[in-house]
Amino acid sequence: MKLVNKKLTEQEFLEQRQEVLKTWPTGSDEELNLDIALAYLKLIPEEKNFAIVLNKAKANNDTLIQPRGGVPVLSEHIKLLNYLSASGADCLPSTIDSYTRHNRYQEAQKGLEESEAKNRALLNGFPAVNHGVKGCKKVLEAVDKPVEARHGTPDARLLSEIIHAAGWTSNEGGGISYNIPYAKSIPLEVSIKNWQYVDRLVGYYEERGIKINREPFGPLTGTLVPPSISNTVMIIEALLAAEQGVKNITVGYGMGGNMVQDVAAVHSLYDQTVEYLDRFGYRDMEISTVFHQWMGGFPSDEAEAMALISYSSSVAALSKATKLITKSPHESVGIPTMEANGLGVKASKFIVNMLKDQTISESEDLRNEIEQIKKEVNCLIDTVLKVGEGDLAVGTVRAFEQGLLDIPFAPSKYNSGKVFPARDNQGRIRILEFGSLAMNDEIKKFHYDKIKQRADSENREISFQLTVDDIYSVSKGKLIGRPLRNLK
Amino acid sequence: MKLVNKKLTEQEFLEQRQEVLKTWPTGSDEELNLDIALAYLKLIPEEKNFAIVLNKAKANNDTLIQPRGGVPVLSEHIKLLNYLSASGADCLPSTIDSYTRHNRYQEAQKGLEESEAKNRALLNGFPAVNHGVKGCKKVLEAVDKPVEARHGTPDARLLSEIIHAAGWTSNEGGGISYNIPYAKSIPLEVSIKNWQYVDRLVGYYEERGIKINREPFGPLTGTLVPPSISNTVMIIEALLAAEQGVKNITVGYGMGGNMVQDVAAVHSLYDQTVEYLDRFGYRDMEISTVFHQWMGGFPSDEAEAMALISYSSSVAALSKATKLITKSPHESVGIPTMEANGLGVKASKFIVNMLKDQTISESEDLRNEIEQIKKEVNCLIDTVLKVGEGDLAVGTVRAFEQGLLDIPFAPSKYNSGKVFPARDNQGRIRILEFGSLAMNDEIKKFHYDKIKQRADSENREISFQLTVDDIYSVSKGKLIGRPLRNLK
Amino acid sequence: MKTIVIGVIGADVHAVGNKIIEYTLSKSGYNVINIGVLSSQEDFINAAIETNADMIMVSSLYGHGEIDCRGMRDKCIESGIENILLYVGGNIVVGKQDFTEVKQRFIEMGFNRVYPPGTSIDEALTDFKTDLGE
Amino acid sequence: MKTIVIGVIGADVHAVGNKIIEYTLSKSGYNVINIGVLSSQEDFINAAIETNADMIMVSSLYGHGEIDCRGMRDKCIESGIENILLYVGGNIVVGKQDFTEVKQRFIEMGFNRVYPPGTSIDEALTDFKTDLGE
Ligand code: B12
Ligand code: B12
Repeated sequence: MKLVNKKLTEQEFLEQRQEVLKTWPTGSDEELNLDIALAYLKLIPEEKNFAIVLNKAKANNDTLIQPRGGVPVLSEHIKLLNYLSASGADCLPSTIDSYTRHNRYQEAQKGLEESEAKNRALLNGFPAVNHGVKGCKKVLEAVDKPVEARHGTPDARLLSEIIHAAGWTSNEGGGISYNIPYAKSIPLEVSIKNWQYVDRLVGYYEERGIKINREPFGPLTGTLVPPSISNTVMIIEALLAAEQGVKNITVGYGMGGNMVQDVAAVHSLYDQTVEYLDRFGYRDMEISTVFHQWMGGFPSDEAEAMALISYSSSVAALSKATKLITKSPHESVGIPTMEANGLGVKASKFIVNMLKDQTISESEDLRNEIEQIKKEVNCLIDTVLKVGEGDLAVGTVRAFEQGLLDIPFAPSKYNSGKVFPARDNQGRIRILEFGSLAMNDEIKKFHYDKIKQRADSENREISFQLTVDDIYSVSKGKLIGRPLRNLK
Repeated sequence: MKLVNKKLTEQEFLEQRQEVLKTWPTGSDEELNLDIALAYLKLIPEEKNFAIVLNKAKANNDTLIQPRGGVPVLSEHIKLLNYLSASGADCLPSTIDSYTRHNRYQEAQKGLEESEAKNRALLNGFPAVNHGVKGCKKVLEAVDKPVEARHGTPDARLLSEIIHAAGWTSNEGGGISYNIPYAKSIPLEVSIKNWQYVDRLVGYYEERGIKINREPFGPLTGTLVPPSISNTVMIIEALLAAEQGVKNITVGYGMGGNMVQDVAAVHSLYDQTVEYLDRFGYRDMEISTVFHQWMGGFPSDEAEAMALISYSSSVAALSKATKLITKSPHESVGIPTMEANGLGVKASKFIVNMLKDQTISESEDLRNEIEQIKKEVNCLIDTVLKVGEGDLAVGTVRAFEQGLLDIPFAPSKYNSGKVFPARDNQGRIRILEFGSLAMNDEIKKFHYDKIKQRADSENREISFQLTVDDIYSVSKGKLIGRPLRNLK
Repeated sequence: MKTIVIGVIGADVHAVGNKIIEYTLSKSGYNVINIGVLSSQEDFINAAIETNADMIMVSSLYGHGEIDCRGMRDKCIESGIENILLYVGGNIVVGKQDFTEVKQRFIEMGFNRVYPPGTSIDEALTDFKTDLGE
Repeated sequence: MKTIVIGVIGADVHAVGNKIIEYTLSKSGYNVINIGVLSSQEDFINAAIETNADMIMVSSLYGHGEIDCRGMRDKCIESGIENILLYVGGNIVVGKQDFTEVKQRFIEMGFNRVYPPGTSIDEALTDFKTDLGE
């Protein structure tokens, strides 16, 4: 079937579904019968429904706290979630292990069994497919908050079937955001189709009165991603999801490090998502935003990591994002212990409470930055639609093919990888090397001038070395990777 | 001798000096001979001279990090300072114990001896007078950064003699700020005279080419102090110090909690200090600012405390204060261990580095808040000068007598204690009860309206309960002490 | 109406908690005699004798509580109010110490109740009710 | 010019460090063969044989390094490059574990050098120099 941005008919969906459920034994559990699943979902109380919890928070101007977290063994995973909840998490995660993300359920099974035997985690997450609907239901029933699957899976069809049937009412990801940063050789066409299916599943439930939240993954590679690039991906994924019947969407953004740029990014992300959904005729959409604490390399010192977590939270709170994804003081080293994860939650919660009634004052600088991002996003989306001859899905595939859309540092060979970012003199992320990225000359000049100003102030040429220095800088305790000789 | 704001003649100073040095045996050490002291101070390298280090930082737009810290036993104190330096402190403290602050050197001696014997600190600081010039020199010589005495001493004449002769090139305090919040029954007239002496000592050294920094204590009671009140005290103390020949002054401010108000407070503090010094004809002054991390009750949870430390640092960095005084994750419990203190330093340093090249964008809101503070400060200082019939020192005493100047929650009976603050709906500190505070009606209305708006939004009357709730709120993880029933 | 003497002992000037304690106890129906900060053992005892108080509530925040409180029970005995309830709270020692040990030290000094850092006055109210037989 | 094969093993997609390693090693005068992320043991070994490489540098960031690296030395031996230098670094196990123990596990698997989290490629350059006899 050719890729087009068009809602799958129920028949197409159900036919594909038969194939999907066959890909691993847990797919044939009777709880995956859609009527049984619907009946189960209907009984879930409001405070465990992710979409409803988000809507309330948004109405209330709250920023909800959600850590990452997932361990292979079921009982340990439940213990972890309850600990995080007690530490102050408002929404719970279940981070899925990397074998499952690549549909290597066999290896996941091996890792799970070895983890159980050795009493030591050998997987980097919770293998939800292997645990099946029954295991996932146990998780939901053991906790008092809504649960979301967080992963990075180009083909998350079976995974999504299982978690939703188990009452997990949110699913992170998207056809672009869970492919380009998370895979090497999966064609974009394939992952977009897979995620159309995932979204169609949510649409199926929505049509039957079950609210389910979907969350495109904003940070992408987590590494110096210019806001306009990630916002563009978010808006495209929101549009693709809406087409399949998704109603409740949380668009995401990974902190860049400069406060004004970060706040501007979240504001413009929200505004433009709403605007585009409206322009394309999607009505009754419920849109919220999620802010990810610093997603690049972390400092190894735990006090510094706590400081970075707190700073990230301040920016999140000032941006008025509806949800905040937290990190832990163990970030640079490895999957955090339950306790370390809890520390990140506590610090983050404290900050969003401290800043609950504060806003960053409107300023010309902020307004300009918002306008800049919007202009760039419009430029990119216009191009996508043009090369897609009106079809967003097709346009996306072609835009990536031609490097018109391009995500820095992504591993996928379907990404052209010619864009290199660098910080300007205030630490805002700008584009040093555009490759074929579809930006107009005015925008290119703006970025060039900004980076030139920084390079000049550091007495050096514009080069890839700026990018390299900026990749390391935050983990070394500086926002901008300035050469040492210029520091006193 | 009657109190007037006039430079002590050298003879007056030297005569008084004879008496001062007699008050405790260490006062007769030969190192207190002014020529010997001068010779010693001349040899101190630039990087250990507090005034020079501050000037450089200011020129460079840096925010220096300084923790608090002091333990009774000399060797332990040196160990502590070196640890703090290694953790990233740019300037070193020596916090003085409370007996010394009240000139109870006998009790300090007992506490020191018992601490040495039991190998456990029984004093809450470093008893510098008991250690004498020799001990204090050992401290300076064992470290690689400038050292300041930090205390809370209404009569710090002997203490100041000893520390400066030992090469400590900064001294915190002032006739108001180290009396009203730190004493119960010492007349303001007495403490101002004492601090004129302390300042005159610095002036004596300045005249002979030795730069010494003086730092009025901005936070006062650390508890919901409205910025205009503390800024007024800072400006008065800067003027009094300048009159005695002090040249290098760091005016201070204790964080209130609302970012915009805090940044506004530091900006207006700097502007108005410079303005008033200029207006009264003091030339060649070197003015810098110091920001104190949250000075009220801390949360007991250490992750929350680290978050508060980090948040405070963000605000400090955005305010572009020249120095930042840090707290530790043990704050709510007791004097921190060396390690806990170091964690506060590391987190703070990380944040000021992250924010080094960032500024809060100029906004109308910020400008308004700056103007508001300036207006209030002018109103207070005008009154002080009026009641003093032109003499600032006399005016200060009379203004406090009549409650025209009034510091919330201060223990001194020379403070009228009728002012009660409360937060407005954004968490900015406003004045709920003015007592006799010399503010005009326009200002009173402004504050009333702001607090009314908050009380209304919480469905309650304006009353002292707001103040009580706000005193507890930050330690409970909220900026504003809103009643629980109104939270979901 | 029961009478409680409150104050902050030694060279301690932490005034905020003291003001809040006065406010809270008064609101809760006690006759509060507040001798304020920088008070000596004698100040507390004299106030208690003068007002025929039921309880002395010592606050110590600044860390020297251990030195400042020694011998206070003995002074009460000497002054003829040997049975008065003697409570202490705040941040009564220097630094973060193991509290069971700290408590022991103060119990041995003759205090009836010893509160760890972070116990606000509200949390202790029920203890007073019980101990004062209300 | 010495040849080094680099790549990220297993189902691991962390690409940033890999790109930086390529940049740094090339700049330092090595012939770098980068097989990229999501590479199997076979991919590494084939590349090493084809290019007659002096060293294989395995990156593992995502935590499954322990499972992914098992038996790699045996495969090298089977393939006739038994003496090739085999290095591993990144975040090679799940979570914050005692590194001496972790190192032991990888040494036993036949790795010549094992780097703890946070060791950037620059810090390891001198080791390469020494081991490659430069
Ligand atoms: C950015 C990032 C991502 C991005 C990656 C984008 C991309 N495609 O590249 C995204 C968001 C997609 C991502 C995804 C995931 N990540 Co990730 N990620 C990071 C993060 C924050 C930074 C990595 C980075 O780019 N650093 C900058 C580069 C320059 O440094 P580097 O990668 O460390 O490489 C340097 C050194 O390690 C060294 N080095 C590397 N290899 C070798 C080899 C030798 C021989 C030597 C000498 C040196 C050396 O040299 C390199 C250059 O200096 C780290 C944590 C951190 N470090 O702060 C986590 C981290 C690596 N991720 C982790 C995990 C678990 C995941 C996920 C499973 C999701 C999850 N549970 O959160 C997925 C896995 C996806 C997959 N299948 O691989 C864990 C690994 C845990 C563990 N080992 O216990 C980490 C440590 C975070 C954590 N504490 O939980 N991640
Ligand atoms: C504000 C403050 C100040 C202000 C005080 C202004 C004033 N005059 O009131 C200033 C800045 C002047 C100051 C000065 C000093 N402070 Co101070 N200060 C604080 C701080 C941050 C908050 C205190 C406060 O007002 N809390 C709010 C009120 C409402 O709570 P509270 O005081 O704890 O009182 C409540 C409870 O304790 C309880 N309670 C109190 N007494 C009793 C008794 C009983 C029986 C019961 C049941 C309950 C009870 O009820 C009260 C109301 O709920 C605390 C640390 C903290 N808590 O976060 C340090 C703290 C108390 N200070 C401390 C110190 C050491 C000092 C100084 C020596 C300076 C220094 N080294 O930093 C000087 C000492 C001056 C002196 N001679 O006393 C230390 C004490 C250390 C220790 N015990 O090991 C603390 C703990 C900070 C620290 N970790 O180092 N301080």
